[in-house]
Amino acid sequence: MTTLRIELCGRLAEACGREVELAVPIDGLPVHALFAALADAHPLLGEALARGRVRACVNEELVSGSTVVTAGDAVALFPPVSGG
Amino acid sequence: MTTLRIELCGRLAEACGREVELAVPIDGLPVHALFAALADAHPLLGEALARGRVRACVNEELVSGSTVVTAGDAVALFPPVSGG
Amino acid sequence: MTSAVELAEAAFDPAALLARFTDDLDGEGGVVSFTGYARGAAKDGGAVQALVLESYRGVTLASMRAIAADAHARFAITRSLVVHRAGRILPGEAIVFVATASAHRRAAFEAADYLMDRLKTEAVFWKREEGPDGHRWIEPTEADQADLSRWTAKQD
Amino acid sequence: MTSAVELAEAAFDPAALLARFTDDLDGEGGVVSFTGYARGAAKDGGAVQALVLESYRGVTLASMRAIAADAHARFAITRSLVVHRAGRILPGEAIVFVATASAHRRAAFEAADYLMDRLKTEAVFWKREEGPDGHRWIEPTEADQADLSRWTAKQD
Repeated sequence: MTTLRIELCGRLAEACGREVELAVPIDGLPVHALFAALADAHPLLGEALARGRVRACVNEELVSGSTVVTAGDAVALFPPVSGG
Repeated sequence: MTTLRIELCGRLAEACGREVELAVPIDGLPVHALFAALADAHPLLGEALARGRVRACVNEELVSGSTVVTAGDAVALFPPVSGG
Repeated sequence: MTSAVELAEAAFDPAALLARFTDDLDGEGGVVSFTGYARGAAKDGGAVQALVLESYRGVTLASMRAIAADAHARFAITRSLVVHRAGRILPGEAIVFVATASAHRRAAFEAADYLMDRLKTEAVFWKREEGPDGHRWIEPTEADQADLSRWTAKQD
Repeated sequence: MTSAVELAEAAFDPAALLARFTDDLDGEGGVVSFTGYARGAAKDGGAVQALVLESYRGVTLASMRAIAADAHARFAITRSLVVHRAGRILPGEAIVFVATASAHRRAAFEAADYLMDRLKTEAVFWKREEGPDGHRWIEPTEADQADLSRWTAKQD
């Protein structure tokens, strides 16, 4: 296992702060599994994730649930944007 | 009779210059008669008036053909406006 | 409402007008500006050395004021500024500046758009393009008339 | 086409941006600008001490660039400028400035309007109003969504 740091944007930072760490397999894991693991580790964040509409951003690209993230990736979770 | 000075706006000034003078009765005359008298006195201007859409402006108000103008009035003829 | 309408006999600076307009804001959320510029070519491609806008005393200003008043009656704008050049205008110089302010942006956009459509067709100016081969009188284009008719259709 | 998109971390002067934009003109006939300002009251009337716009690295700028590119693809504009504040914005300060230039005014009006509708709903920001009783997260309003849907309907 290794440690992945995940930035939490917008209102997602309300529950657990701007960043959380998560233990992940060396080979990484897909985004949908990342969401599940985060919900287990941080129940308050899990509530926000369960409401849906949260997107994962990996290395400055929005990705789908099947995209695999590993420890070297810059991972952020985006709640729905507010717009400008 | 007295003399009325009439300003010619826009392209109406092409034929006879920016201003023409016209002999009018002391009691004045209605705008439609003014147009007819101008056409008699200045045939080139008459052609422009015959094309229609020329409005009379008396003392900074657009007026109808029946309005009577007298020598003291500031009379101008407006071709269709260009807009800004 | 605050509505200012001005005729400018000399070149003006649109950015300075926007600064003046926004200095007076009172909590409005949106400001729209439009600036129209004199172009160096006529519609047929011929060179234009100057655009000359002839106005007539108080009537020109009154026509602009009436258009501004209609815009305030029709849209939820709180203030507007209309500045229009008259006289001889060189290519690249501003002909007209319009600014509108409103609580929400849609009213400011629509009012500025409406002001321009009305000004382009109904403001009391006679306009000619001066080129190397003489001058040519300009009237509102079909596109101008079509733009104007959008508002009539909406009003009913 | 020339399209510039910028994030501003400090207060900016919309009039100075308009001056910069128009200095670069190349014979365009019309320039439209929009400036959106932070307001001192929330929709429910409560006081707002600051509006905080959180952005995310290059993704926010990329979202703005994509919107500007769509505006250029869709409207006959020759240039555009979009400047958006990020961070903590006080009431009365500008949040966003958009300018568009085109040969004919309709394209400039429509493109500025379109840019704002897209920016207000799709630009990657998370926005909160800070007041005396804490903060509140803001999402696009139904009016914002309705404004945006006008363009989708027109596209078909």
